[in-house]
Amino acid sequence: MLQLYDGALDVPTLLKEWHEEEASSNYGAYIPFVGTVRSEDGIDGLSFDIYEPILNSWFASWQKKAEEQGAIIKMAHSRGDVMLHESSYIAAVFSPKRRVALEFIDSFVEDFKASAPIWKYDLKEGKRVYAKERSTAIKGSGLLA
Amino acid sequence: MLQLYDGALDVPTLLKEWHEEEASSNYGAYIPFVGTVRSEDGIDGLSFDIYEPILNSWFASWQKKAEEQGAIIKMAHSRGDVMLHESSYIAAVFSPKRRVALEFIDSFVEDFKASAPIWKYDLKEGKRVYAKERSTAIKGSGLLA
Amino acid sequence: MVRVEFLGPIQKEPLELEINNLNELSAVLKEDKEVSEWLESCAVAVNDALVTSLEAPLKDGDKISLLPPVCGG
Amino acid sequence: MVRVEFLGPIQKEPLELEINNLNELSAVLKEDKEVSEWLESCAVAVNDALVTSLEAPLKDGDKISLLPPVCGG
Repeated sequence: MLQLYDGALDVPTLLKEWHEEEASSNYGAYIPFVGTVRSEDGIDGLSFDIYEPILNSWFASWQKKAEEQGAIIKMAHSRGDVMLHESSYIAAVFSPKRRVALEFIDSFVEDFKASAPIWKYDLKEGKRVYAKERSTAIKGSGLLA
Repeated sequence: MLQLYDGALDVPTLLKEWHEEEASSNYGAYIPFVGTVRSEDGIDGLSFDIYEPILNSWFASWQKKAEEQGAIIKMAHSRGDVMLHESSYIAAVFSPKRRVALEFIDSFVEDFKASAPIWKYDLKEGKRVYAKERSTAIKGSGLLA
Repeated sequence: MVRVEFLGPIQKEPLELEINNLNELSAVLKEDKEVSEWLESCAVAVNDALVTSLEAPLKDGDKISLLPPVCGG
Repeated sequence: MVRVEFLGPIQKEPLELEINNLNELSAVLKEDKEVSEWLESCAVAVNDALVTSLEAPLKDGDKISLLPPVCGG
């Protein structure tokens, strides 16, 4: 399940809803990853653009991988502005097995960072500045160069 | 912070309280691990004994490791009986950095399984049966043999 | 006619082009000063599927997207 | 006099013993049918700190704990 929200995520509510949704699914391990906007470099917050069609297919491919291991994933992300100490990202895995869950959340979050079609901007002095230095070219980039 | 409870953990409340406690601590990543009792082998639930003095010193050594990496850990565990689909264990790491958090939760949970002085029993037909086959001898065991 | 969209931080309106494959698109965009500097770091999708070859033929109505470096989370 | 406690699933009341080191404890417990089978898989703590040597001297009032295999979570 992939949920997109305008602005910051309601972390306690999402963690609770996801836990309740799977309360009787007989998963032994539930690992959410919560990403929160840190105060650094004098930013006031972050802002996000998302390209949904490709995000959806990227997420569907990970859902399939999870299913093959008897696990499921859920994810929520913010669109637009998210201010300091607010959260913009939650990913979670549910699995019967501890090892599967620990390894899955790691590889899912890392591939999310490298591949999900989301663009990040620093909010600074009223401007929206593309976070170029922290961004990663998607695998296969440069095809047209 | 280490919290012990009689019976099942209130997962949403703990996840929420921990999130709120660190809401302005400027951590970028929050990763809880939630362990839930699975239905298998016809058990009705699990039951736990804890030896607190050694659990406290084991936890303190991990708090120190976390601190050295700019991270913190929190943990909650049940004493006594926890029934099917209830949760008995939550561990969480907060860290400025994603990689630190992902690696820390993995090594913390694995060492917890191998070293924390907690004993697990299956609840089956009204009896409390030591989960011998799933238990791990603490490193250095056999000294007196 | 295909439509070319520029995602995220690339500040450019979509183009409508008469081209038959991505090689032709590459030639067009290399001449475009607003876009040429992005080409090295952009991935390419045709009809919302990422592609890894310039050779696949394009057909009328196809949508091509340029995806600059990403940073979700 | 030291006190020896048996934790978790070892169903045995604490012992009070006059011993000077863990070697002597080992000798006593190997003769105890309730406990001897556990020794191979038990870790040992003196005053709540895990120990890895039999040689450390014991003093009056010390607490020794036997910890069988664990499984938290």
